[in-house]
Amino acid sequence: MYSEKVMDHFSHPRNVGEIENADGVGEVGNPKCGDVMKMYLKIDGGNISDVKFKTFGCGAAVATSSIATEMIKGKSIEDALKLTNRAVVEALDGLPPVKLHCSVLAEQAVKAALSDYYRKQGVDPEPIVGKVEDECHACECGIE
Amino acid sequence: MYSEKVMDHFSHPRNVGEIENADGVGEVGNPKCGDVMKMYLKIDGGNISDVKFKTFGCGAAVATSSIATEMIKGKSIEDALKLTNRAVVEALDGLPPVKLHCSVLAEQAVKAALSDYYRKQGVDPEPIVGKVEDECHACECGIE
Amino acid sequence: MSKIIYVDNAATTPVSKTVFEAMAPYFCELYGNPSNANIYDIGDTAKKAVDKARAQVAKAINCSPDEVYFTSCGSESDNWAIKGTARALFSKGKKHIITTAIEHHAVINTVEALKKDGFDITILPVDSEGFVTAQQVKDAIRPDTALVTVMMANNEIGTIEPIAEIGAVCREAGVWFHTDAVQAAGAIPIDVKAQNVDMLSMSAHKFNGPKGVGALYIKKGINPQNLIDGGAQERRHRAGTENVAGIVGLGEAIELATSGLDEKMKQEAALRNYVIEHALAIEKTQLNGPKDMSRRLPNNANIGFLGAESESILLFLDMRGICASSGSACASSDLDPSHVLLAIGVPHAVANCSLRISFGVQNTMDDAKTVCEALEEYVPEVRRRSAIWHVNG
Amino acid sequence: MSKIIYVDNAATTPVSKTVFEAMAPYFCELYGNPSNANIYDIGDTAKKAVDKARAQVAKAINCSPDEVYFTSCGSESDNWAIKGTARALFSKGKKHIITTAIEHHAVINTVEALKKDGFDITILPVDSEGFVTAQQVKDAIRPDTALVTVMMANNEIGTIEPIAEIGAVCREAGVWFHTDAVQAAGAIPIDVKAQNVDMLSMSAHKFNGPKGVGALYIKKGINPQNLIDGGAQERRHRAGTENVAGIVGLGEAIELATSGLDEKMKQEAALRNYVIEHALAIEKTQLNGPKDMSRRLPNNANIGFLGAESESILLFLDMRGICASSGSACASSDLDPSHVLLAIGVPHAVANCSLRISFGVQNTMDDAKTVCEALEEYVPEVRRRSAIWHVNG
Ligand SMILES: Cc1ncc(COP(=O)(O)O)c(C=O)c1O
Ligand SMILES: Cc1ncc(COP(=O)(O)O)c(C=O)c1O
Repeated sequence: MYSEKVMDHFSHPRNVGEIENADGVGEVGNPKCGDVMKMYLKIDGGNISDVKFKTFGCGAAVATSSIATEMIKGKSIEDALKLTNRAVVEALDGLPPVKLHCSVLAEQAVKAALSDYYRKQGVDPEPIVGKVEDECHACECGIE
Repeated sequence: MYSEKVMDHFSHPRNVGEIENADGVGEVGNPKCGDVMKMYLKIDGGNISDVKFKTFGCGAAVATSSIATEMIKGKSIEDALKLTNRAVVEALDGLPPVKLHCSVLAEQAVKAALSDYYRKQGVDPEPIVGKVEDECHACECGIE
Repeated sequence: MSKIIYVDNAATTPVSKTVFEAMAPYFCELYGNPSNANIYDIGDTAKKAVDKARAQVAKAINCSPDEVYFTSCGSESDNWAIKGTARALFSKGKKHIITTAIEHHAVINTVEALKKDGFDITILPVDSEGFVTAQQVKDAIRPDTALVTVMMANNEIGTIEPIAEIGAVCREAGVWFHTDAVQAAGAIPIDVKAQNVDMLSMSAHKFNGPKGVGALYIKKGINPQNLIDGGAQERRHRAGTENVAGIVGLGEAIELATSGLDEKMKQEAALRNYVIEHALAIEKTQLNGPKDMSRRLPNNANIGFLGAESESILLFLDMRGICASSGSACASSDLDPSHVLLAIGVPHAVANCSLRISFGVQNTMDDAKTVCEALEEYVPEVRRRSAIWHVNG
Repeated sequence: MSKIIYVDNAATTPVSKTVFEAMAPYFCELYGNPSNANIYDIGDTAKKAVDKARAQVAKAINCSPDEVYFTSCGSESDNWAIKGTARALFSKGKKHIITTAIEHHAVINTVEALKKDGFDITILPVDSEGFVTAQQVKDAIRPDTALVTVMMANNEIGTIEPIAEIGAVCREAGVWFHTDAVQAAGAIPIDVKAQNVDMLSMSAHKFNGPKGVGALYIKKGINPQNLIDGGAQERRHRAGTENVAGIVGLGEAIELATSGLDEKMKQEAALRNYVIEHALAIEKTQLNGPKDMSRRLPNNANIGFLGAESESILLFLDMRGICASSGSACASSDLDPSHVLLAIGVPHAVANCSLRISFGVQNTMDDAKTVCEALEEYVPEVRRRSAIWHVNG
């Protein structure tokens, strides 16, 4: 069963919504797998001034996206890029083993949004952000 | 479980013992199979004036021998020869299926004793008594 | 937490008080081993209790008591029937097994295991409501067919298969016919004679009996190999000291369920119909499984809420004390979507948005109303945060 | 009937009050399906209960919890270990199985079934007290040996086999080693690591737990095929909705039995020794099984009363409320004499005169005394009417 922290973020997710004219938008996952995360970033002077998300998925998917937005909001891009799925899991006081892939997805969602931001700036994101697994290879659903 | 009648004959068997200088003695069964019945007859003028038995065996074996002695005591040899295993079972208000062979053994014990009587008289018992299965072929123990 | 509203009766059911009271003495007091029945009293008491339960099962499905074998669960019954048949008939050159695409894992994974051992498996497709037909079975039967196994009723979408017709086809072809009636037993009428069934699996915990005890009906003359060899229990066909308390529970539970079956079915159908009607009133929502309610388990509703992932809905329901599920319980350590929903053509994304509500004797119309109120509240909330709601909605 | 004196604990045992109380809530209240643990609370409660029991078993035999699999009985555990190994290793050309002449039917009949499927079986003879040696096992192992299965303790004559030594021989040869510890678990100390065991069977009802639940320890890296395929329960190795109450009962019972094991063993040994001493004081009476009490189950006495058929003695004992038996319970629908007694060289006629008295935690020295008084009274009575007493006597 989920930790209280997970249930808190699931029942009261922070930063749900969309940002119109966002500076970066990332979407990872796949409705086939049962998890889709979409993340919207507003970036001012290298800082993440606003972030919103929408997630189709299980409790863990919602909670990991929610806490990830909290963890990067107001931070510099550099700090946001340091967000690891492990940090997400820790911040939520743990996840059941079968749900660990959700934290990977949250990390990837942030990175996908930042990649989009760089692309919009005309910068190749890969050297900075790395490769983003936007097709949910992290999950074990076996569907491609 | 056994009927009350069986338990009565088991706990208070009638006619237990031996008859010295019996007119006919029959033994059937086999300690390997777990059942040996020995029957002693005293015969006066074609009637069974006394009968005793000793049985090594289960509750049903003891009860069938006991009731068989009751059923033939005081009867003519002819009547005793009519004793069937079915009559023994009925007189005991039934036996568990796995124990039916004990009633066969009781019938055979009476016949074996009568055969012995005839043999002692110099008469071939087979035409009168029939074949006696003194080796417990009736049981299903599978040991020969 | 406030009162629990348990509407996951297809997963398992509470043991009814009457059943528990019947079982209770067999733990600490009447603990005899039924195999010692000829020797002492408490053994005899245990044996009589097992005999009674056997008669109760026989009456419930219209067979003879000596055609009933107790097992440890529905899965064991399925494995025994299927592997036992396969191994019994293999030497006669029969190595083909026919089943359907919507069987429970206890059947699917068992035929899959046999496939590895060299058996040929035909998996019949089902229509958009989960039905197979007797004709499909007839067309699939081959000279080397050992077994046809088709479930009586589906655990996820409630489809009631045409068992009597399929059974008739099998009997005509001389092929053994097994049906997994784990969801059907205690839920709808069963008559193995009229339905031409050779082997039938059931599991006590699906009809308010205890977990860990099941039964397999095996028609006289049908001889699957033993799955569990050993002592002389169950007329030498299923070894192991009898689970006396469990067997007593199964017997009482099946008698309770089937003696009041009409009543039970009417009550459950009323709740099911209420939930289906109200859930479908929510926008972009679909019913999975049969639309014809007479061909659907009286207790089963399975509904897809597009754009609202099912676990999220379930978590909200749980906060209100409502226990439901997204499909088969024993698959829920899996993350894969339901093979049953995929088999009837439900897209992955909708399969991931589907809930199963399954009622039991203990449920009331108030429960159904609370469930619907909760769905009306939470489905929009889950969609509000959903990344794909705008896509579909 | 007056008070019952139950001294047939090798057949089955009463569920202890503590164990029953631990189980009871899992029938009507905490009835959740452990597979729904992530979805709602009562599912989670059920899962935690199963996890706790797994840890209790692991602690009792010194393994890791994820090496413990719950089953429905000792027979299922034996069948799984043996058939599962046979089928897993067959394709690797391993088709030889080694066992002993005094195994329980759950092992004997299982290897016999495999024999029909083309496996080679070596049945090791035992000495006059029922012992096999590691050397015998070593000599019997061949390149194609798939499995050695030797029981930890015998259910009829209490022989405790040299499991650690046999295990060492198997490990050296790279052969999987299973032990049927159904009589040993909860009766004597077990340490699967120290004893070099790869698979171990136990059954709750032998140590004051409920009937219908057992466990199989499978060492990590040992991979027998599944016996019961289906859902994802037991980490995909044993399908079927978990018998939660039963599993809770097994866990509590093994913890209770092993936490006070020294005490329990001392108490039972005192009663056993008393009965053996007094029974042997009756003329023409013999002890079957080990004379060295340290190599004999603390609760087991098996005595042959020459000329006095055992069922007759048992019936008299039953009239006094004493429940004992003549051997293995699950064979008692058979009329055959015990294969164990025959294997140690007891003649048929004496085997038919042998009684097993097996004590449990609930027995007292008063019980042992009553049993002996009854034997002193009834053995002569049975002999008085015996057709073969004069022969032997
Ligand atoms: C040594 C031994 N193995 C296996 C079994 C079978 O156990 P169960 O009856 O729980 O299947 C028993 C007892 O019946 C036994 O004593
Ligand atoms: C249709 C069907 N078959 C088989 C099973 C397996 O039953 P059990 O869990 O008792 O093994 C279930 C339920 O789990 C089921 O719904």
